[in-house]
Amino acid sequence: MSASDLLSLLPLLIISGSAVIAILLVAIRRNHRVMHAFTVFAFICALVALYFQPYAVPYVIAPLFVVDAFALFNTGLILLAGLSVLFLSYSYFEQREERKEEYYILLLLATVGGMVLVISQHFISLFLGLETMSISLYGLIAYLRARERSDEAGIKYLLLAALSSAFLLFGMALVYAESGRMDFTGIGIYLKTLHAAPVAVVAGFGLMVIGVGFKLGIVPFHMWAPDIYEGAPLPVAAYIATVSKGSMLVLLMRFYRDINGYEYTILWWVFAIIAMASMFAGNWLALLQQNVKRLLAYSSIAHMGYILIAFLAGQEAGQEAVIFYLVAYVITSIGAFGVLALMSDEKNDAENLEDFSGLFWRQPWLAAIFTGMLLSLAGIPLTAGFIGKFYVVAAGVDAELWLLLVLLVINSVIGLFYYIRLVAIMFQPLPGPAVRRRMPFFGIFALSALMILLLWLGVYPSALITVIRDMMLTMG
Amino acid sequence: MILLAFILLPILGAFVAWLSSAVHRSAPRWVALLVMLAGLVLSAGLWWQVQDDVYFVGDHWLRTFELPWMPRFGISFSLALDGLSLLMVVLTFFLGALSVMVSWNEIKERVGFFHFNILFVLGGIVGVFLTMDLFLFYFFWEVMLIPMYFLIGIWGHANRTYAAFKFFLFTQAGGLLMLLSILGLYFIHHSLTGTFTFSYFELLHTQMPLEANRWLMLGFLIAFIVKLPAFPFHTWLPDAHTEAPTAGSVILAGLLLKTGAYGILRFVIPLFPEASHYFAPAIMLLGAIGILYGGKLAYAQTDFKRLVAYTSVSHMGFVLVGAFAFNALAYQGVVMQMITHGISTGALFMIAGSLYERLHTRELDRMGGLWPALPKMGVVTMIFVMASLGLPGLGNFIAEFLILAGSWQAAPWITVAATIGLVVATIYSLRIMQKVFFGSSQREYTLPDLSLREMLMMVPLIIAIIWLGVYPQPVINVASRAMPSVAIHSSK
Amino acid sequence: MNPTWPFLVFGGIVLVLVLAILGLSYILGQRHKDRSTGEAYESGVLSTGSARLRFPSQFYLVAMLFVIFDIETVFVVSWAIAFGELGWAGFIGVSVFIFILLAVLVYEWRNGALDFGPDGKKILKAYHKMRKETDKEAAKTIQPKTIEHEVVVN
Amino acid sequence: MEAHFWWVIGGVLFVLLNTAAGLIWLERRMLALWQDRYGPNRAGPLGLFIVLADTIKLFFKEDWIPPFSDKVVFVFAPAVVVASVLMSFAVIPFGPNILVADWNIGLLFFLAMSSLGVYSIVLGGWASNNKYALLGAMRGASQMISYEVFMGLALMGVVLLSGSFNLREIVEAQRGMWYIIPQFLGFVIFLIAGVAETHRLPFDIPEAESELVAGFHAEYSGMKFGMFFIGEYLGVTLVSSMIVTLYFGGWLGPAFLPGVIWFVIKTFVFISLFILLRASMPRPRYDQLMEYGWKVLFPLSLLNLLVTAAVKLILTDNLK
Amino acid sequence: MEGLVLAGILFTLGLISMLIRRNIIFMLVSVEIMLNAAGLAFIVAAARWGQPEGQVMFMFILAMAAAEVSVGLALILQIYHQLKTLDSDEASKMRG
Repeated sequence: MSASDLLSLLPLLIISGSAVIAILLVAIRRNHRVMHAFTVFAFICALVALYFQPYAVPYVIAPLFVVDAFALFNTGLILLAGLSVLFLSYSYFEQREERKEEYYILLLLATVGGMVLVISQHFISLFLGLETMSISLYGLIAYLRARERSDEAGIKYLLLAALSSAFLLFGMALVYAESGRMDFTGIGIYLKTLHAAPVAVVAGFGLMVIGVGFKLGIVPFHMWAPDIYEGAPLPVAAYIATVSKGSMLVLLMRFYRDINGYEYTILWWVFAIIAMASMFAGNWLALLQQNVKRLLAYSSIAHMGYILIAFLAGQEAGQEAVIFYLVAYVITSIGAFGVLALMSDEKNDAENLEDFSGLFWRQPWLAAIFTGMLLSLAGIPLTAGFIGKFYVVAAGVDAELWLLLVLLVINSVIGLFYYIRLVAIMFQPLPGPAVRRRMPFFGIFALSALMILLLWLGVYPSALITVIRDMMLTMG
Repeated sequence: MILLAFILLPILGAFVAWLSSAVHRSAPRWVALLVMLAGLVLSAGLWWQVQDDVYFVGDHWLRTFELPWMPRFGISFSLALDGLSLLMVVLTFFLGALSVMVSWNEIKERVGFFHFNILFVLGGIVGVFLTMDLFLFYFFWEVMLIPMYFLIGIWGHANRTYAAFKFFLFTQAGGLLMLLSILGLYFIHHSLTGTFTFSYFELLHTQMPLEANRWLMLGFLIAFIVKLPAFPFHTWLPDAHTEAPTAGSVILAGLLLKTGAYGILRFVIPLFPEASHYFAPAIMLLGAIGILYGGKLAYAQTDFKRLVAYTSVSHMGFVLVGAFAFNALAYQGVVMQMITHGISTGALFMIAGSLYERLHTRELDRMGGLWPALPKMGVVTMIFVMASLGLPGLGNFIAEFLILAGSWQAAPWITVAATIGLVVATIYSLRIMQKVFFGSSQREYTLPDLSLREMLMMVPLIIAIIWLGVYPQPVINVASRAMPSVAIHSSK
Repeated sequence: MNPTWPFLVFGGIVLVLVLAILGLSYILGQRHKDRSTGEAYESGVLSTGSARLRFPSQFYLVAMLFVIFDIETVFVVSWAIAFGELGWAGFIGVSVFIFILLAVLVYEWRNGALDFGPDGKKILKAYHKMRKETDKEAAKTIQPKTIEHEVVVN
Repeated sequence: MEAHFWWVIGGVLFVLLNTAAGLIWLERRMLALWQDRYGPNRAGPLGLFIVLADTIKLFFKEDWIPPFSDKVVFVFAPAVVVASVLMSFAVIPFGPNILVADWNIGLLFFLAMSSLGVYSIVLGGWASNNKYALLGAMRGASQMISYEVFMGLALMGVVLLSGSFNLREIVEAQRGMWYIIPQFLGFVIFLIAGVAETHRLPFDIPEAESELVAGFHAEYSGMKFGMFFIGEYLGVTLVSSMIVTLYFGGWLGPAFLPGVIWFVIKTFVFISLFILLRASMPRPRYDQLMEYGWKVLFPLSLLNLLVTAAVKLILTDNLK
Repeated sequence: MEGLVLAGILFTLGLISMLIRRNIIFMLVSVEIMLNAAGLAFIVAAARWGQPEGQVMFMFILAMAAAEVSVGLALILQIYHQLKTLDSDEASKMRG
């Protein structure tokens, strides 16, 4: 580890270091406010450090990590997502009686995991990042001990995540046993040398798909998603929906590129079928939901399906589309969950449809934001979601995946049903007189920022697009 | 630049109106009205300017405006205005101003948000009429939807939620299909020329294989005839019109439907000439069916607004017939029809609205014998009913006459059917008068006649419809500026 | 060099030995049956209730501590054996590692994870709280706090 | 070569078993000495035959298996402790070439075996289906597993210095200096942990007569009880010989005696230290023991590790 | 290779018992079995190529498994307190 290595890992080091410091802080004296402030500070420091990273040239820290533009961009995404989740968390946990401080430690650790995933180019770092994230997520999901649903969600996630990582590991072991390499590029080279991938490697990839698919929450590995979203504290749900899925997706992209997986039609079809299944299952099941959290969970499954289409489109257009959609999706999900989080009170979360009836006349600003987020999920213009979906469709048409595209269109129409239904509920006239709750400053601030970002990306996405393009070009 | 102003004026005005509701309850109304009038003045002024150079020849784009937007996709914020768009913009602001006035007393709650939506939807419509970039077009196409959804869904009548939902889904589905075909066109053009662009002017000259041409054309066509609406896709319209507040109905009937017609004229025919010729007979048939079927259903209605809604299905049938007749006469007729129908139907909806204000019902059976009570309203209604049945001397007559004359050359039989439609129109129109104003009244009404505000709304409409009927030349002139884009294709 | 068979032989003999002892005592041992032969010996008191006691979750905590820190020794071991090659770099690495461990230890310490056995102050506080509550609603009796943290072992 | 190994195996086992048996006598005598009384002095010279008598008695006692117990487990629990302790002797070098298994993972093997010892207690206490036994078992388990951690960490100091897990090599590496000098802290920790591991007095929490009747082996009688007993004495021997091997240069010593003798002498010193401890120390409370371990020994062992490493590195740098 | 086969068998056994067991603790145990099977596979692979990487991986797997178990036990305690059952079917309240 030379100095420059450490320098290039600075954001990661900052976050992980501050996790340790946070532990000590809690040990010294429990104080929710202090912890929150400190964590926010840590994230901001990391972002600053990230800002000063040399952007263009890929920097390899053999054998585990590679810090290239792609990694940096996504690190930034993770950090920003984490930051906004933080802003939403304070008020949410302040009104609950459990010990609040550990939440921030776990959040930091989970973020560390995500950041490692994003820069890893080796099975070991993959595994480490993944598990660091998962294990802190167990804690986060089950954080509100008083709620039994929370524990249930925690244990479910734990068992299934462990199961999936077992699959992932076994798959990696098979690949390793066959190729003798654990770094992605190495495996790629090995696969180049032979004409057809040996059965062990194919089996290994298959098992790995299971592991990855679980983390992405795509059909048929999606059963956990709704329960977890329902049971977990809302900020955590937002975090899972964005950071955990996002970082896994990024890793998948890197791995796929390094082993140039686009050459293997089997894999392609596997993912294609998964994409279709996810779209339909997600949307259809979302139609049936009466619980907003579960609805969002299913819709997130569907969105992963959309992203997979772009992913399958391949080429640079497809990859750009994936990243852009990811950004839009992150903004939107955090926004949506954030609204829920701000609406929740001490005892239970705002998750039933009736909690939202006439919201617009009680909390116009909140309702407006939620509407914006839902419309973005539905892919209506003026929102980032629209540009994202357009990007995906464009990539799809470019690669001539007509079947997938038609399904996409059908599904977005299905999606409209439940998104618009929710919007309609919010605009229903009030049953009673409007009682307004004071909204915490931080939360509203974060949400407004997200909203502005959403509209900005929806109206003038060129800036982001160019950034993503440059990044992809540096990736080569 | 002025084109940008046309779009920004309502959209910015929307936000101002919303915020201004904090100042005073009726502040939004004034803001909206001023914005609309300003737009009207501006557009009329533009019209006046181009009046001067009636006889210039060459490219028919009166004004253009271009800004790079998403270079990565070759998307640019490009606006252009020709005679057609000009007329449509003028109409938009005209009806916009009226729809603000008509909801002056009707809308009592959430005034700010209401006017926000009105202005926003109008902004979207203006955008649709002006943009010459297909992506931007789709963008505005969708922007129109959401506020309209709210207009219906929040301020509408009994089962507004359902109506709004239906409206939204129909148009949205159509829109997505259009998006697909836009993208298809985009990539075909790229594969041919190697440049990514959504620019209308570029795409105009893509020589694509016949197969693709037809599929893409269908994509566009469906989106537009859903909006229009033509026969199989019209079911959303009656619900939406009936449930919407008066202003909403006016905008729907007067403007939103026109976007469909406009889309056909502007995009379908020029972009896919071969395909349009290929499908023309089928489409004209649809149009004819729409005319008759709409008329029949209109006759069967007992709900005033619902009746008027179906009449517009019938009238839009004429547009479809004319548009695919491919000749100058029919084309001018279509333009005329779009305008006159906007005016007359808008007026009828306003009357329905003010009747509802007075009687709190839309049921024709619960009305009748109102003439003694409301003579002024009776006169006004009479005029517009006559207009909608195409009485000579009123705008609609010119429009429908031109369309029929044009389509006669193209498809005589369909023309015959359409002409029968005129008869049907006469029947249901007279039925309105008969049911509402004549006949025996159930009880003695003592109702206030048209107020000053209502007269202020009606008089301009009457003037417009009569003027269009007596001296349509200016409109036809301006419209004929846009002729070439169609005339080219009609010359085979 | 060092063949494996001696070890196997050794193991075998040990096994045989142990079994032999058990077997012998079984064979040679006397038998008798008396009134209270079959009873559990709890220092002469007749045993009541199940012997499957509920245990403070403290014991589970110990188990977790052990698991975590024993695993951590695994890493230390692997460092120790490669100590020569790694040199200062390894030393820095492992000291960071150990520092983190110490941080965790401090955390656990402060949070009372290392306080085994009863904490007099806490019990007193819980008792007073209980008294207050019982005074409030004399009807309802409240279980003392400690029982919550217990679980049946099986 | 073959023959040599046979001799070694036989010898080791023979000596061990006799030591274990003999310790019964030795302990009782010494305790008596320190407590100023006679102790066993009837059977044979100095009451030496008491061992024999005890053995015979144990064999002929009723082999009672409680009807309410989990029988299979109940029977095998005592076997486990004896077997595991005996096995770990396989890697201990009693002399330059008196060694059953000369492995490069000797130390790890020792650790593994000593952690197996926990099972015998837990299973025994569990299977007895007796309140006291269960309490004892739980206590014993938590005590032993906790101290295992510190034991392992303490040993690492030695590994750092010798750079090997092979006990023979470790002994060889002490030719220059016994590790007791550089690793004094480690030695202390290991000693304490060793006492706790063998749950000998003063750390005999699991069987604490005065509070738990007889703890985990309350229901045991006859030879099965005897095996727990033997296991304990073997454990004492094992820990002592490990101490000798790791910190006191194993068989090394002035040449006028063969290595084995040195080894035995050193070992016996520590065995008697164990007995002295028993004679002189009061038993701490369970929570005191645990807290002492986690709050004192654990940080100390880590500290010891780091300091040792740093010093060694500095020295090696200076040598270069 | 037979090492891999053994690992595969272990893995399958773990999977099966994971699927048929209903007691949460046993489910946890069977997951651990699967993890260790994967670890074994890694060691076999490492032995095959004579590389340390596989063994390093195994250590990490070990650590991760340990962390998982400790978190899992804590959760299970909680669940037992609240639901007084460890049967996964009874414990699973969330539906839909």
